[in-house]
Amino acid sequence: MTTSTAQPMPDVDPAAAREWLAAMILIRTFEERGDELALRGKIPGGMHPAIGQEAAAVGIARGLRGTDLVAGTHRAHHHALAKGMTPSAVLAELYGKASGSNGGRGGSMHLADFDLGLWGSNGVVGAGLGIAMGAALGAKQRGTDQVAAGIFGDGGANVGRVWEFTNLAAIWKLPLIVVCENNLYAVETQTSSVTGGADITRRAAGFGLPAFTVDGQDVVSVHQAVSEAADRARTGSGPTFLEILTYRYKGHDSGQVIRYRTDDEVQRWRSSKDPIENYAARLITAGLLDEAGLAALTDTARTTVDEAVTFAEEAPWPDPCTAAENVSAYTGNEQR
Amino acid sequence: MTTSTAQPMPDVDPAAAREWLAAMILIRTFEERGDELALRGKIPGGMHPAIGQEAAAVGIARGLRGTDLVAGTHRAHHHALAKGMTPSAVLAELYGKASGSNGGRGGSMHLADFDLGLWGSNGVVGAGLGIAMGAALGAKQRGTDQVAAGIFGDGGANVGRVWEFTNLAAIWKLPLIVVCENNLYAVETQTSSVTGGADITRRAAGFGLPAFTVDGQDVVSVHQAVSEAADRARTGSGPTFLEILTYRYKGHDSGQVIRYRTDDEVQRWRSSKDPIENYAARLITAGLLDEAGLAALTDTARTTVDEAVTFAEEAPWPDPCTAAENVSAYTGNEQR
Amino acid sequence: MSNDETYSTAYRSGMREEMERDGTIFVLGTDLFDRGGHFSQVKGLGPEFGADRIRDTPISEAAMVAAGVGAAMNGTRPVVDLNFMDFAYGAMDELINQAAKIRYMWGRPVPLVVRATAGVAQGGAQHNNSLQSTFMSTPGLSVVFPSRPWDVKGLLKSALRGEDPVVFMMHKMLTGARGPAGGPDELVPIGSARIARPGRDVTLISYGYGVTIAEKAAQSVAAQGIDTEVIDLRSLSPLDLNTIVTSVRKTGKVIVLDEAPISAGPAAEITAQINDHAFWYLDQPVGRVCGADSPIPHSPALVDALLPSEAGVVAALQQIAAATGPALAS
Amino acid sequence: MSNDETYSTAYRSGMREEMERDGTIFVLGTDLFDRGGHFSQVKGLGPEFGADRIRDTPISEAAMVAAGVGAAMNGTRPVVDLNFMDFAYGAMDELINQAAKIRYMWGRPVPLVVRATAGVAQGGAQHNNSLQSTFMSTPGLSVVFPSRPWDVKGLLKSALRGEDPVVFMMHKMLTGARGPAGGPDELVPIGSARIARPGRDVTLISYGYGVTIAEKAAQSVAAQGIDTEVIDLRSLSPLDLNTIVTSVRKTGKVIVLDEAPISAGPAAEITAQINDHAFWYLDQPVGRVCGADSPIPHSPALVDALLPSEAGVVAALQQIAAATGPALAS
Ligand SMILES: Cc1ncc(C[n+]2csc(CCOP(=O)(O)OP(=O)(O)O)c2C)c(N)n1
Ligand SMILES: Cc1ncc(C[n+]2csc(CCOP(=O)(O)OP(=O)(O)O)c2C)c(N)n1
Ligand SMILES: [Mg+2]
Ligand SMILES: [Mg+2]
Repeated sequence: MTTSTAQPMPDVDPAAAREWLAAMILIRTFEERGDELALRGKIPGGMHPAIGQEAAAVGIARGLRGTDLVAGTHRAHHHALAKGMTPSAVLAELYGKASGSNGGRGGSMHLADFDLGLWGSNGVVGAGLGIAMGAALGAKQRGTDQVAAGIFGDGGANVGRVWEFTNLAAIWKLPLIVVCENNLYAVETQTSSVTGGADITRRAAGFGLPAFTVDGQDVVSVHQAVSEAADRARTGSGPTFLEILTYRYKGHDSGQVIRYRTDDEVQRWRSSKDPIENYAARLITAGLLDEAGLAALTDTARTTVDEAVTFAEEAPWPDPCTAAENVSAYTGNEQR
Repeated sequence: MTTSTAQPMPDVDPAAAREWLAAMILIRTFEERGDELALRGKIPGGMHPAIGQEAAAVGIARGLRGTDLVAGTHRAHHHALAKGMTPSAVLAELYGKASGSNGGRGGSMHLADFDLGLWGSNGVVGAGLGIAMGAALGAKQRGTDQVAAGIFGDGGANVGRVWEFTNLAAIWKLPLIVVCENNLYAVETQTSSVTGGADITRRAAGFGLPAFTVDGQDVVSVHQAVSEAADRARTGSGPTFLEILTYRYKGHDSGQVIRYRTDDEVQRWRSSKDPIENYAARLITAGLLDEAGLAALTDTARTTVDEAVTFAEEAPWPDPCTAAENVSAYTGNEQR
Repeated sequence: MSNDETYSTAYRSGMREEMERDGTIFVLGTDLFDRGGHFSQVKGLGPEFGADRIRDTPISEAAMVAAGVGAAMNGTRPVVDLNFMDFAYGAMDELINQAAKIRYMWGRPVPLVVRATAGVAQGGAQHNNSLQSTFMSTPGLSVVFPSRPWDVKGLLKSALRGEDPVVFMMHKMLTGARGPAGGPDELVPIGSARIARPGRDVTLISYGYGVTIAEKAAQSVAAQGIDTEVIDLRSLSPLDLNTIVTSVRKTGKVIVLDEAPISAGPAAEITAQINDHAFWYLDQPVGRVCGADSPIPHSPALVDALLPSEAGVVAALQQIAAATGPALAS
Repeated sequence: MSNDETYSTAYRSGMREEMERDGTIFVLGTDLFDRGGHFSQVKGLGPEFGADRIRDTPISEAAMVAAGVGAAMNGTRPVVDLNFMDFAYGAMDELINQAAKIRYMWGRPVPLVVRATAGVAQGGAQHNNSLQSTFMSTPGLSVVFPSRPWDVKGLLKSALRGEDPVVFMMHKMLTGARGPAGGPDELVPIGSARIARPGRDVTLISYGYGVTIAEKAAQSVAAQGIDTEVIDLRSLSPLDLNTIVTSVRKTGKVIVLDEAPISAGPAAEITAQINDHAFWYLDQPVGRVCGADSPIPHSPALVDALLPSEAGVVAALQQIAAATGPALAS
């Protein structure tokens, strides 16, 4: 499961291979800045940083087509950025500004852009999978070749509804990828200690769909697993379950005091399995990138995020008069 | 999995062996009469007959101690009678009479007698397992050696909460037996067609507890599997999953028109796997019973059920003035 | 229009017409394809439209509603049929935290219908909940609860042509009730009440099976010279305040008839709205004739004691019609 | 008694005392043992009482509540801590179809406490539901929603010594609010309101964080000669009608302040009860100052626009205090 920097690059278009790295670097740069801003009180309600989990998001998004969709979790920014939402749109949303992706109505846990195929991050553990499953059903009913990926965390593996959703996808052969982004912890609970059998992939297999465990620190592995699953889905062979093993470097949310794992454990992941460092090294080894190219990606990411901060800071607040609008077309107009 | 009448009797106390038969015969006699009464409109709301499933109920109840508890499903009478509720108490309850087991407040799907360890049949698919799981937790907290059995149907295997309950029991090593009484159908849905993987035992195993499939038409097999599971539970080894394969001869509820399975299928079960006929033959072969003894059991059952009908018919109605009483001690007294 | 439908066949005929009109409509739930659902609500539509459009599901209420939510967001019009509304307790996050909030958060309409039979009848405590109280308190959900075939069909059509989630509640006691139903394009707007019986003396407001009781009670007091206006709300959310307030301003006397447990249910909201919008027109306090704050027992002898009865409504009408000021004992 | 607790530490100290008193009490939920819950509500109790009595669970709300129901029926007193009340949507069958009905159906008490932090604050649409409306409409559930440390502790003790399920709601905005709390045997009965501030002119009824707003608004209009009586309900179910009605009969003017979406929530029931029991004493219609019928957005700029504010309550108090008859425009 560990990725060696010496691993050869598979047959990926070089430009695409570099773009994956750029996307991961952008996510990390964004999340580090966001975390900082959250600690400075700039993000009402705070946020759940995904630093360390960049390969999962990018591998998923790039393994799908642009018309395919993803529905995710409360740990949301890496998915949103990977699916193409701009740092400005995300950050302004986190600030609660009118120019945010959802006009300030959503917030960190509720980012959506249907044009990009981002079908919402979700504040309820497991619920994103439900939406993706339903979307897959819609795609099937309409006869499109769209594929949906529903993401939940390891903590979500103990939400019963997750298995209802999975079962329905299995028996109806829906074009769904059921993704468990396993970062080992749910808030401060070690998931293996509350998960009977302690093997989420095996649990999933009991619901009658192909189920695989994937190295989530290797964007190439994630990309490949997702591409294969998407192919199966697109050709009518139904859903696939993927458990993507990853790790979050920071606490559950910005500022969380961590007592439930050792610094040592974090260091081990950071130093040997970092998805960005390892992948960059691999691209360099393969001659697809040089140090200058890497520095340029880092610089671009920093500039983009700087611009996003300026954008979010300067963006206008939403108009309070609109606060109760657009709840339902049935109820929008009566005066009380 | 099929039971041959030639199978030898294991080492069971002869009186007990005969009592199991008596209990199964009583259940069948009761259910046949109940079904008839339901069709005549005597049972408000009707009932779900368990004819064919007698061995499951008796095997479960006799594999447990009297102080152990069972929480069941909407198909309820066989569990209630096996746990020792009298036909009179059940039938009067079905009629909605004051002398029913629950004063007419429960009805066919809500039979409970805590002194007998009958912790309620339940109108919500899967919910009985939840109560049993909680009761097992209560037993563990108090340090008693009580074991709880929670029963759900094959249809319940697709209710997500069932797996939440099972998981919690597994990680906490609760003294619980998770019982799936698989009679192949949920109302008129063939369960295998809506159950991903079509193997409930394998699905259960994914939640990290020992999981077995049992011939539910053989009371001896059920008894043995339950006894072993109860031993495990009582000695702190945690829960066991049992899938008890059985069959209901009648429709889902009294009077249901059956178009979803062939008469042939029913006949095959009836003629080769009947839990009462096969077991009676086995007792006779083993010299533990003769034809006269069998006839006597049948007569006794008929008399008991006759008496129950008389009792239910003559029992008083509950006092309407009490209808809103005993909702909660907090809210009982205010006048509105 | 058809002159003789039942409450249940009107639903089916509305569904059939809409499914023919719009190929994106489909229904999902348990035991629908062959049996047509536990109340025959889609009987025959399975063979007619095929297993993709009348989809049998496992017993997985959360997954059914989630499937409906996602599919509704993705260009189709799903109808999730729960058979009994009580089973929605297994899908509350999907209904309340997802379906009801998605338009607001993300600007994406969720044209989802969740149908189930509801109301109090036989079946015991767990099959006779009054979930309308909860749904009515949920911003983003509309709730309809028709009382007759015409409105079943017309409201279904509106729901299937609207953009937002509608909880479609049908009363058990009305399943076989007969009456006319409209044609393919006769819609009943969501949020519109109707005057079931015009009158000048007392306004009697109800919905669902309550309308049946209300009409009988109104009839019965008419002989005594009490002219009762019966309002059939048809929709609980949004409430048709106009119809309510206009009637109350005319009569000055109101009884709200509601079988749901009295606390924080529809009758409370209606009473509060009348307080807000017609207080100065009231000659008497609004009377609430409601279900008791109690689970529903199995025994018919007990059930009846908990529910509003025709006799109870008659008494309430007589009392309020005769009243001219505060009663001596309050 | 202790003179300086917070809302959150008062809960913890009540819990600690009760757990020492009664060995059958235990708490279950996510992230409790070490972290002490997402609001530090049981911080420190894990190491003190051990992992069997402060039980960490997986994210399985249905299983948590089911575990609580069954354990409560089996001789123990579980406290299910959901952290956020919104997650109860994953356990509604367990709460409403099981916990709330078992005493009624089977005569078996279910001494279960389901605690969670609730109320509107930051966190977006899915973490800011007002489930009190639903629970209040559920026969068999009691609902408490304290506004200060004293009542948190006293109500917790009552709940842990009672026999029936209690939904224990604590407001996010009050987590760090300070005040005195009672000693080991100072109980606050469930179903008892308190007069937070006596007054003669207007009755202002609220609960939870609303009481903080109410007290400030009352203070602010006092300078203008409006003497406001503030009632802190403390329990939403059962409602303390006596305290409400006594006050309304005295003042003749009422404002109900409630952040829950207005439709079919606590304010509706309170208004209806006042209609039932004090109509003839009312000089003006009951005023409802409530949350809008809307999900809660993320942006603070929008949230504030949906909720009752101190200024809004002040305006309502001024208006009702000055009013002497029907307004010209209704
Ligand atoms: C149904 C539900 N229960 C509880 C929560 C509170 N909560 C938010 S995130 C979280 C942990 C989720 O862990 P996991 O699924 O592993 O995702 P991760 O945070 O590791 O990305 C919890 C318990 C929730 N949002 N939804
Ligand atoms: C949560 C829930 N959904 C739906 C129903 C309606 N219902 C009652 S029994 C039943 C079928 C149950 O099948 P199974 O679990 O196999 O039990 P069996 O009837 O075969 O004993 C259904 C769907 C219910 N009672 N509860
Ligand atoms: Mg995790
Ligand atoms: Mg079955």
